[in-house]
Amino acid sequence: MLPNLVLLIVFTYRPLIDNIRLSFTDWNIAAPLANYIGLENYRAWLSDPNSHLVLRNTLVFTVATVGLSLVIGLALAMLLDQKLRGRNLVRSAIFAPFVISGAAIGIAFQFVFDPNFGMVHDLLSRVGIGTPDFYQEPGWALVMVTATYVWKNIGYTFVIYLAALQGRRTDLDEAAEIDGASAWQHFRRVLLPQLRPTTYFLSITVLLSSVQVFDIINVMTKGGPQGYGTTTMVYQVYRETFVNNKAGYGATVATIMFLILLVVTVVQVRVMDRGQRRD
Amino acid sequence: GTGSTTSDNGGGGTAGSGTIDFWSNHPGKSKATEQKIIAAFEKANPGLKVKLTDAGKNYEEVAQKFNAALSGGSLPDVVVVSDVTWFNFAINDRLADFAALATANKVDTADYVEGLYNDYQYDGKHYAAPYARSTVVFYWNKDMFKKAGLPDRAPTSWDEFTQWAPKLQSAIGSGKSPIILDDGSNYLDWTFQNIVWNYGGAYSKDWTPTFTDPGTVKAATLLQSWAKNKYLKTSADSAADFSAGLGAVLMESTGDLGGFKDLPFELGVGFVPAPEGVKTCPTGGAGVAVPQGISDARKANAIKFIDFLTNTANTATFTQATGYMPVRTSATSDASEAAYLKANPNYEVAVKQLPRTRPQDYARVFVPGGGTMIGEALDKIVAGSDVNGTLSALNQQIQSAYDSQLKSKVQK
Amino acid sequence: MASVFFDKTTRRYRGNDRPAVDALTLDIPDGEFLVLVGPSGCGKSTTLRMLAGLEPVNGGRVLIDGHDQDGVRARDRDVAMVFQSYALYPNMTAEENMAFALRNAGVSKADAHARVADAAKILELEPLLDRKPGQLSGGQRQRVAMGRAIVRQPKVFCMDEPLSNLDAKLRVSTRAQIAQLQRRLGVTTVYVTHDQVEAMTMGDRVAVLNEGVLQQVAPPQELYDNPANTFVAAFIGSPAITLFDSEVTDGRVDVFGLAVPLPREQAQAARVTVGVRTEGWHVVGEGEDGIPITVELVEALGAESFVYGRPGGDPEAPRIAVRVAKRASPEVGSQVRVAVDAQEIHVFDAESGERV
Amino acid sequence: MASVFFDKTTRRYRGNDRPAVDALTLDIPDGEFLVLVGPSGCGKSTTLRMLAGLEPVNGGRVLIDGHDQDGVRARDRDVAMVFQSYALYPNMTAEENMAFALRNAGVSKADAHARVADAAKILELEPLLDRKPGQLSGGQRQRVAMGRAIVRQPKVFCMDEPLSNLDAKLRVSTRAQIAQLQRRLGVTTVYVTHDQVEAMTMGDRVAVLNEGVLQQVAPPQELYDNPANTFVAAFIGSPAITLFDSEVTDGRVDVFGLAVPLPREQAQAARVTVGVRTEGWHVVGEGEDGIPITVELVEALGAESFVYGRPGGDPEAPRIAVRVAKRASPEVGSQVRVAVDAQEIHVFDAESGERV
Amino acid sequence: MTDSAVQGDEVRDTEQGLVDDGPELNVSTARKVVGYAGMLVAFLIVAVPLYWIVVTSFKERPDIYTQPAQWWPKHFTTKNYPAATTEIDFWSYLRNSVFITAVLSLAKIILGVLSAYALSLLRFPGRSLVFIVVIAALMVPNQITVISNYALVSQLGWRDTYQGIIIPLAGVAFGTFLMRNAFLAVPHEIVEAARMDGAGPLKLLWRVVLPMTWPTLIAFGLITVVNEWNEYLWPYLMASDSRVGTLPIGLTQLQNTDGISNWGPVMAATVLAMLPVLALFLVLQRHMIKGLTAGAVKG
Ligand SMILES: Nc1ncnc2c1ncn2[C@@H]1O[C@H](COP(=O)(O)OP(=O)(O)OP(=O)(O)O)[C@@H](O)[C@H]1O
Ligand SMILES: Nc1ncnc2c1ncn2[C@@H]1O[C@H](COP(=O)(O)OP(=O)(O)OP(=O)(O)O)[C@@H](O)[C@H]1O
Ligand SMILES: [Mg+2]
Ligand SMILES: [Mg+2]
Repeated sequence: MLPNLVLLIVFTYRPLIDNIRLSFTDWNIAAPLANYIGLENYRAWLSDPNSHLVLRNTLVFTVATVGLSLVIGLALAMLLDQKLRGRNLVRSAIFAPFVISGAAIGIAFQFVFDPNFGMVHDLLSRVGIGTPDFYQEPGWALVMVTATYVWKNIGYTFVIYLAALQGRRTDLDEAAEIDGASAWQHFRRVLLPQLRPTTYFLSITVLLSSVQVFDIINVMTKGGPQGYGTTTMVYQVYRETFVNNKAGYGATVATIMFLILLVVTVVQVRVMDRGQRRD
Repeated sequence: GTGSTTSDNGGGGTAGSGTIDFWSNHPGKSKATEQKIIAAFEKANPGLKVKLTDAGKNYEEVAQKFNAALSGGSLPDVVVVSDVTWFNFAINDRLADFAALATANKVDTADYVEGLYNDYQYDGKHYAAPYARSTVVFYWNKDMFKKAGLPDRAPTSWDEFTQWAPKLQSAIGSGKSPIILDDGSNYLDWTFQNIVWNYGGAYSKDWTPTFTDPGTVKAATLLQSWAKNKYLKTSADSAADFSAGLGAVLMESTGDLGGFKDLPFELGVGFVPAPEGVKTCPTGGAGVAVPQGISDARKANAIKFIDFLTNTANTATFTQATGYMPVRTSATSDASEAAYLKANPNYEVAVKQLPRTRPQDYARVFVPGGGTMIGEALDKIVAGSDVNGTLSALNQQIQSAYDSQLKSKVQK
Repeated sequence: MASVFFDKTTRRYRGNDRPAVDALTLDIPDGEFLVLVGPSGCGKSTTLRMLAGLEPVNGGRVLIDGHDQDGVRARDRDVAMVFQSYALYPNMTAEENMAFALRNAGVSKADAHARVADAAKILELEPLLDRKPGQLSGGQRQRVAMGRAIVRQPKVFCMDEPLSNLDAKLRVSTRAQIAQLQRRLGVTTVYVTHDQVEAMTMGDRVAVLNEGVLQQVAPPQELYDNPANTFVAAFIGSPAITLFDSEVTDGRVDVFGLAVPLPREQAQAARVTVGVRTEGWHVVGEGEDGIPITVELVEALGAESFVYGRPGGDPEAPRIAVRVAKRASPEVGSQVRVAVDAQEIHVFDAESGERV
Repeated sequence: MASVFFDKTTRRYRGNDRPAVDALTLDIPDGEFLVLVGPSGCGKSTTLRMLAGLEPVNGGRVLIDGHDQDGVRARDRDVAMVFQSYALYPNMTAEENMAFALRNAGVSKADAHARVADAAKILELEPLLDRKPGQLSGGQRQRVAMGRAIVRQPKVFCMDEPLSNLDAKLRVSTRAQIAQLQRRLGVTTVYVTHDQVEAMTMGDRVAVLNEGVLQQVAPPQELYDNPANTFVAAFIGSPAITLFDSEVTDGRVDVFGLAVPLPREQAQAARVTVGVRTEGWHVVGEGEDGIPITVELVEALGAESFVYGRPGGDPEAPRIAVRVAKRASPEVGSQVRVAVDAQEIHVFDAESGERV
Repeated sequence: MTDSAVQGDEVRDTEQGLVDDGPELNVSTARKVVGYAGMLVAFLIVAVPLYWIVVTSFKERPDIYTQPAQWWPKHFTTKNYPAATTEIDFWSYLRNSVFITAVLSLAKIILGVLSAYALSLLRFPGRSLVFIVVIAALMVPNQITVISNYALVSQLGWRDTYQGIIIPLAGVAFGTFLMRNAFLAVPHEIVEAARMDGAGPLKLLWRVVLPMTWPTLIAFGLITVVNEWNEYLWPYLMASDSRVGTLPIGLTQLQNTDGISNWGPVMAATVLAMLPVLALFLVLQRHMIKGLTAGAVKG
């Protein structure tokens, strides 16, 4: 415990605090010195119309990825929890995209979604549906990035759910069976409550990691189209800090993001721990 | 002021350790070439060693790593900087004055191609030497031009192209575009400069943004009308689309030439339109710079290495391996280079275009985030937003970015 | 509502050579209350689980109402079960646990509530309906498990030691309630227990299993009076019957020196195993014919006592358990003389253990 | 090895107003075998858990060997426990489950193996030592849980209904073995059970709890013979004692028309609750004084039977349970006449329920 | 032999080779059909893009950019693979990746399990605060930590060293959180039983709690390995070249041109980088055994 805490404090919290301090400055990433400018960065962020766009992107992207990842991940885990022939192969296939680095997936999916040579285009045109230009229309670009993210990370929710399913109490399944529960009731009233801690865990971790998605966006859209089409907060942090050199401002965005996440997560943890506490 | 995260000393690599740390992203997959040149350098300078550091997969990553080093790590001796990244380092006094160093170390800079060398000039100082440089060229699909009954050459002006566009369109059919350009997230802001300059416009004049100047507006309006008429398609990977035959014209970097092999059609390469011989060709790519924070002894070694890296012979080697522009005038007369150019006439076009190159506008390369903002606005214009409104908003954005981040520094 | 028929049903667990249930053939008519007993691990739970559809059948068949249940899911068999391990839903309150099956069957909320309330009254669970299993004591959990089954009106009840964790008083009342309920509803019931009183009083018939093999099925009193073999004789009745081998001479069997006449039909065998239950002995006075016994242990149960001792104090001899009245218990170490009741003698084949 | 003292110990669970255990004061001398009984949910398990250090104490103290155990961890109390819910380690075989504590205590592998083998013999677990809990039957699991405790030589044994899932035969033998083991080792033992026979035979003393409150602690026979109040009277003994209210006139109490003399000291009270156990009644012939009873139910347990009925068939009257000999059971619906044994009458204050 | 019996035993045997699998409910044929159909759909959705990646790695360059797309390479070639392994110092990068991933994963698993243990089964003041501190660490994007950590690590002179890459990454928030959840789900009574049996903290963890949370531990291990294997930003800042650089850094060099990307070798390298971890998954997922708490407690 202690070494872990020390590591986290030194390599995560120390930089975080540093970052908060810098959010009150006009630090240019390359500059040796920074000036204290008070809340100026915060004011700037709040009044920048792009911030609202970024916030909205982040929200849409996060909600969509969390929702889809949980639902699909659970469905797959339940499917492959059954004794079906060939499930090992399919399990591995589902896990495979998670194994590939985000950058590589981004590259591959640039291809998949390429409006001219891509697989999606190929499939759609076979059915006779026109392909939207995923790279030039902000809405579709967000759809593309979301789909890519979910596709890549489904292996994560899948594996965690699978582990939870494997560790569950089988006698309750029997009881539900005896009680004549329909598949849906069985799922809703018996299985899902047992998976509740897992679901909360996943909703928190998927949320935190999808908020921080960087690779895929950087490779596929660079935050575009039209400037902020797929820019999320973390991407904005990166862009302000390393592209626009406004490290102080980037630090501000990072701090705001941290605070939002902190609030969201503390609420989530509260709810979750209530469900888990033993009386 | 607070700034304890950042440190001013050069960190680790102590003076005269004899090892020159060269941070490169090996532009154009040049790692092997760089190693070859380094080996030759070490042979020629027995006391010196060069360490080639993988500093990233692109210029942004090199800048990121260099930034990290600036805030407390050990600095390199030589670092690759791109047309947009160098300025921020320079203005924050992180790069040594290359010209002064050259003079002090008796290195001749006169042989650098003037346009390319002057790209790194600001306020009377030079901050880098050109290294892996590219320019924009005009590519066309000869088969399509033939089909449309057009002359087998690049247009001399964009007006001329606009006249050709409907013919091209009807010849190649819908679903394909007369012209393909990058999109705003992928360097449209770079290539579009050519069109702007064609109409006498510019992104900026020195530090004053000029997006609302008539010439600029005209170019933007033209862009929008192309898009409306479906003459234009912007793409995240325009080169790939073009090479697959999805468009008749492409305006892109010379760097793509190397990739255009085995095309299913005949490729035309020409100068970008430049009415009355005005210099309208934007340059790009990267140079090599020396950090300010290292000792003089290290700087001396660094400049020695840069001189070697970009000498006539090595320029020839490098350009032939990668497809970048020769950065020295003498290189074109180098025997192997001459032979190479002869064998690759398309490539020669790019070299011949060099005298028509023009340094990029400050608004794109010097204003932090300028390129992104411009790209964003151009995306919107292509998508149909009001041209004047978008441009004047952009004008303001650039102005305020300049005011808040640069003004105080450039006027010191 | 349904008859149950086990037709040479066999269940083999992996990693276990001996079948847990071995070719069980058992016909349970509609509405019968069948009690299933046997030593721990003899296959009782397995039998119930096969009937409920929770355990695959490795051989033979299980029929409900004449229909082979192969491939029929537990859910579709309409069997209610009290699990030996309770298997309560930890996230639901006691009430929700009990109402779950009803709600699944489409019973309205109000009806379900009423039926749960009835069951809760029987099981004395009323103040606990809002608690979750984690907040209940062991016996309370067991009662919820019981309630979950009895609120239903299924084709078959399977109850696996449903009262084992209840105190005697509650057990007596619940026992009576269950029996009454079962008779009222007429639901075929298979009831596993290891409680002698339950076995003797609740069922229409009792089935005795040993190591997966059915030993005897009979009404309780008959089982007690005419056990089919020494296993059943020893298993039913507590304290257990005293068994010992003996010769038959002249139609009389030798009980530790006492010659006791046998009924004609049993008198043919040569060597037999003799069984005498606790109530088959009686203490006799000095003058009467009796076996002297050295008292080793006296168990005073309040209403009555059991005296254990060996004939003549011989440590090799089998231990005899004698039931005596409350106040009649002798001292440990003292000598008593006991006689045997000729009618109370059970005779088994010495080789096979089968009743003669 | 240790005395145990509960000193006004109280435990209150969250969300439950009434304390589960309420100011329990109980002194258990070193080496005693104390049996703890009470209705389901009365706080027995909670008492054990407080002693073991698994449950915090909300009031009072728990002392082992005179040392306040407040703040002493379960691990350091050297108490062995059989959990009502077994709590076996699912990943370990039966043998590993049993040996776990020994190995933790630094007992050598060979020694641990030998001790486990001993316990396995007592519990008839020998062929099952390699199985994991999931592969065992309910009773087998319970035996493993039992084995896990008895292999240890702790200061105190806590056993929570350790034999509830065993069949009668195995239970009798295990019971005897445990009692013997406990006496041999002299380990102070607190034993929870709801089995009357266990309660009566195993313990040195029996403590009766009701709703968290201690009712009486006494040696078993005394508890049976002199219950401190109606609760204890009704709780101990199965079938339960018959209790009814009555007037005392002239030192005699009215038992359904029969006037029965009371001992002098009890004859003072005016209105009392009278209790008569099953064996306090006896069936009398036509000529004798007796209460006519209409038989409602006959429970034939093999060795004996219980006859239930109400005086004069009056449905308002309390139901009387009468113990009769094996062959003497009357028909349901018939009339029998019973008399009461004057010595067998228990008299309690009608208000407080306390023994007079 | 009846059908249900077949399902109950034989399938189980061949599929898993497990002894501990609990009894299986009867599964109707209809349900099985639905199951297989679902499996097929899932497989296709996941596998088709994967197939695309793989098949692209076998295409010659011009065939990659064609319309309509080629589902099977017109000119099948394996030359992208040697290209991927020789254009960069593939084997050195691989060696570094394996070493760093192994050390880091091991460290993280140990630290994570111990921390989770402390946070779930030990009582100490400030426990929930520590828990929040651990989770909150998940919210800090590494873009903001790298600069500061870079400064610290290079002052220690750890640039271009394994420890420079490993130590700053070794703090584990995710695993602590995950394993804490799993530990909390272990039936209460079993932990109590172990305490009564005199098991010390380590014994309790190692012999009792971990074996019961095995599937989750495996999932944790897999995810950690994957994350460390793909970790890019930090190793990239720390490493100058293939001496300590990891595979993702090496792979980027396949694509850095100013012009057109040559996808073939990139995809080939991606496939190569994916294979070791996928193999690990195949091995480990078999140990996710069902019903580990079977028979433990009543209730
Ligand atoms: N975690 C809990 N929260 C609230 N109430 C509880 C909790 N655990 C037990 N109780 C209540 O405390 C009382 C005593 O419980 P305890 O387990 O000690 O009973 P018991 O005497 O062992 O009963 P049984 O014979 O049924 O096992 C019961 O009424 C029970 O409902
Ligand atoms: N999953 C399993 N794998 C292997 N053997 C098992 C399994 N389940 C039960 N058994 C064995 O099968 C036999 C019968 O088990 P079953 O549960 O039917 O016994 P039971 O009669 O209910 O016993 P109890 O009275 O102890 O509950 C036992 O010997 C048991 O050990
Ligand atoms: Mg059982
Ligand atoms: Mg209890």
